[in-house]
Amino acid sequence: MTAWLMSFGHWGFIVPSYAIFLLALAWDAGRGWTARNAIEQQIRAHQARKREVE
Amino acid sequence: MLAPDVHLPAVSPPAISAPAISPLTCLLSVTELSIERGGFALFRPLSFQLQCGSVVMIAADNGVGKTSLLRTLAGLASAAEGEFQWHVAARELRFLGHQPGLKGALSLLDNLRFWLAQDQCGWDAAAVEAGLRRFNLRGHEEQPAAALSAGQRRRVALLRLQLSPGQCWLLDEPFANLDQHGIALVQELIATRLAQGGSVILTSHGQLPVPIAVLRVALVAV
Amino acid sequence: MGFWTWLNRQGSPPRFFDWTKHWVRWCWYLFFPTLLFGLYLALLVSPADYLQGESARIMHVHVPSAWMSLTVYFIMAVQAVGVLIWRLKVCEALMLAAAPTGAMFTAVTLLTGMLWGRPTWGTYWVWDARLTSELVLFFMYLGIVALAQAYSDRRAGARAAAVLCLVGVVQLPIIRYSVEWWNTLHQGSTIRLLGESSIHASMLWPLLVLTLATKLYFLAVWLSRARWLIVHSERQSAWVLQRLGLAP
Amino acid sequence: MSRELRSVTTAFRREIKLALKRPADIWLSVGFAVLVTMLFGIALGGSPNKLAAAGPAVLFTTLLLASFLAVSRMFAEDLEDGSLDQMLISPSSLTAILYGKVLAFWCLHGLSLVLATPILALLLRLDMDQLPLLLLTCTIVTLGLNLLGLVGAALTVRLRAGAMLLALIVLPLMVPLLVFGLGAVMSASQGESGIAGLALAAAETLLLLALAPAAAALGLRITSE
Repeated sequence: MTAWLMSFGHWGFIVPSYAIFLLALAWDAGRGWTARNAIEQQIRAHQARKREVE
Repeated sequence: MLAPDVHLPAVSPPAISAPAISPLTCLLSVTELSIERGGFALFRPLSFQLQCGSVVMIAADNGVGKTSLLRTLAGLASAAEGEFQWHVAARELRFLGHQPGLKGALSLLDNLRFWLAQDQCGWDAAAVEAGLRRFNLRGHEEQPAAALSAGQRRRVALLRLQLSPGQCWLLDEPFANLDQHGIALVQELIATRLAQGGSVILTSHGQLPVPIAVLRVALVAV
Repeated sequence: MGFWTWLNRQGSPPRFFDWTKHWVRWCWYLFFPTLLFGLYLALLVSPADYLQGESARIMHVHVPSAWMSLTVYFIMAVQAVGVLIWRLKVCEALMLAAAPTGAMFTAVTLLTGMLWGRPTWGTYWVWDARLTSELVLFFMYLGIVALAQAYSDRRAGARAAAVLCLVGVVQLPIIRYSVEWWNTLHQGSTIRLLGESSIHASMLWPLLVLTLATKLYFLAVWLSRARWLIVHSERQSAWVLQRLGLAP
Repeated sequence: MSRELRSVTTAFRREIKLALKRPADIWLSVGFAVLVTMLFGIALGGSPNKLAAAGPAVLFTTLLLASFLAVSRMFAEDLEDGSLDQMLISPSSLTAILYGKVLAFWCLHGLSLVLATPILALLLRLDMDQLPLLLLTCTIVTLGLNLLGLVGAALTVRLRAGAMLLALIVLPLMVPLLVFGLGAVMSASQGESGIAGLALAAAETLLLLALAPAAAALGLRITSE
């Protein structure tokens, strides 16, 4: 794997670094977003159940 | 100390009419207290006052959170809403939970010695001697606490309460699985404590087995 | 109305939920152009470093992440004080919301550090003082996140994590110093990964722009995660239902 | 004697008396240290120079793991038999009780590891004229490790899977002690006096002595439910 990266010279290491940086940013923001939806979903479902019970 | 063979007089409680809220005698005021477990309130918000020299009984069936409430009042847990205010120093509180807190490997006397040292009150050999006789624990002094029965362990914890009494006792189901003699012991202990101006908060899930006038506070499950 | 009462009122969950909505939106709007401009500067405009050649460009990503991994830890420590002393729900949410992003920035620092080390030193992992302390910091983040989630009572978990965070923040400078002292003891002073050699002005700009980008990113992700942690912990209360349009 | 000091000595005497009734725990942690050293000895024993180079590192890592292992059971028994509640609500301050507890724990587990250090040094073929410095460094480092372990144990006492979490919490914080102790021994073996590392380790341990019991008391109090 390293040889393959080396074949691109320095750019073989620069591009993965920036890719990791951007992907990590996107991944963390994504996790935040899915957590947000999960919480909202849970609250709506709970309220719906509660309304059915009443 | 009541002579052991005298029949326990029915202790006439201080008149508990509508409690006059005078800050002097009020040891604890609880306003709209409720406890959360897993994000859900356990019982409806609660308010009561603990007067000096009186007993408050927290009645609730199992699982409604009476132990959590007692631990919260003792400062061992954190309440969710509402607040409670002690008008007595934290060092005056004594808590007796399901586990008496005895070190199994140490002997009964060692446990008592370390307890009383930790409670920062002196070691009065005569009182200890009398207490051991009164709680018929004589002969078990050097036994490791692990060898004692549950009832005996409970009595050691009660003896400790008698030897280093604080202003307010928080007892979690003190009458649970006690024999007739044990119940009489607990009642006498509470009676003497009240007479000396202390106060007690105890939890129980049914009727008290003894006639103690109490301010009954019921926990209503949400 | 004194400043403190205003600040305290801002800290109340419903108000916090409302005013941070605008912050989050503005942070995202500002983040994307800053990031693009920073990448443009870092990759295309700034010249290759005379010593390390092109691979020095990794510095423009590695250094901002390293700074962020430390900044986030100190922000968490500040929130931890609020959690322990005033037991504010908002502080608990803010502290726990920052931990994943801090761990992410530390991981990025480690990975880009390894990718930078390969061409310059010939090996991916070097027990260089900076990389080692970043690795320790990464485990400190994991420790805080794991401890906060280990408690069934979410608020007790936040308080336990706050204690660990404060003990950690006291130990952090000592860890960094001990690792650097250990390195100088071992091989004399190695070439420092973050070369303090005179950074040419044109190299400085991309670094600053990308650092600003990471700050904006952090604010956006941090506040939005904190908002919804607050909503989750207050999911019983009326203001949550009202905000979600579920008011009975 | 002031009230605080009396609570410290009370807790100290209780822990010592308790441990003497059950000496197995001490032998377990010493045995674990010797066993781990034996494994490294077998692995590296083949080439003496490799063993000589890695010797101090193996010794300190073993000390760290052994004291971490011992510390994970520190509060477990108190939680089970209810004495943790009595400590939390007792008139004597919780921090004083924890000082007594951790100093007793160090005297039992820490110093027993230090007494075992000559055997470990022998197995790892370290040169023996550095033994005094090694023993002094281990004494200081084990106290620091136990203090850190106290904070970790306090934060994880009420958790079921607490032991694994304790490792994740405490081991990163033990890096300075490991590095300072190792630095003292390594610089001594290179001829300079090992005072620098020793002083740094002592400074770290003193800081922990001031910080750890208070942090552990706070940890116990706010996570109790």
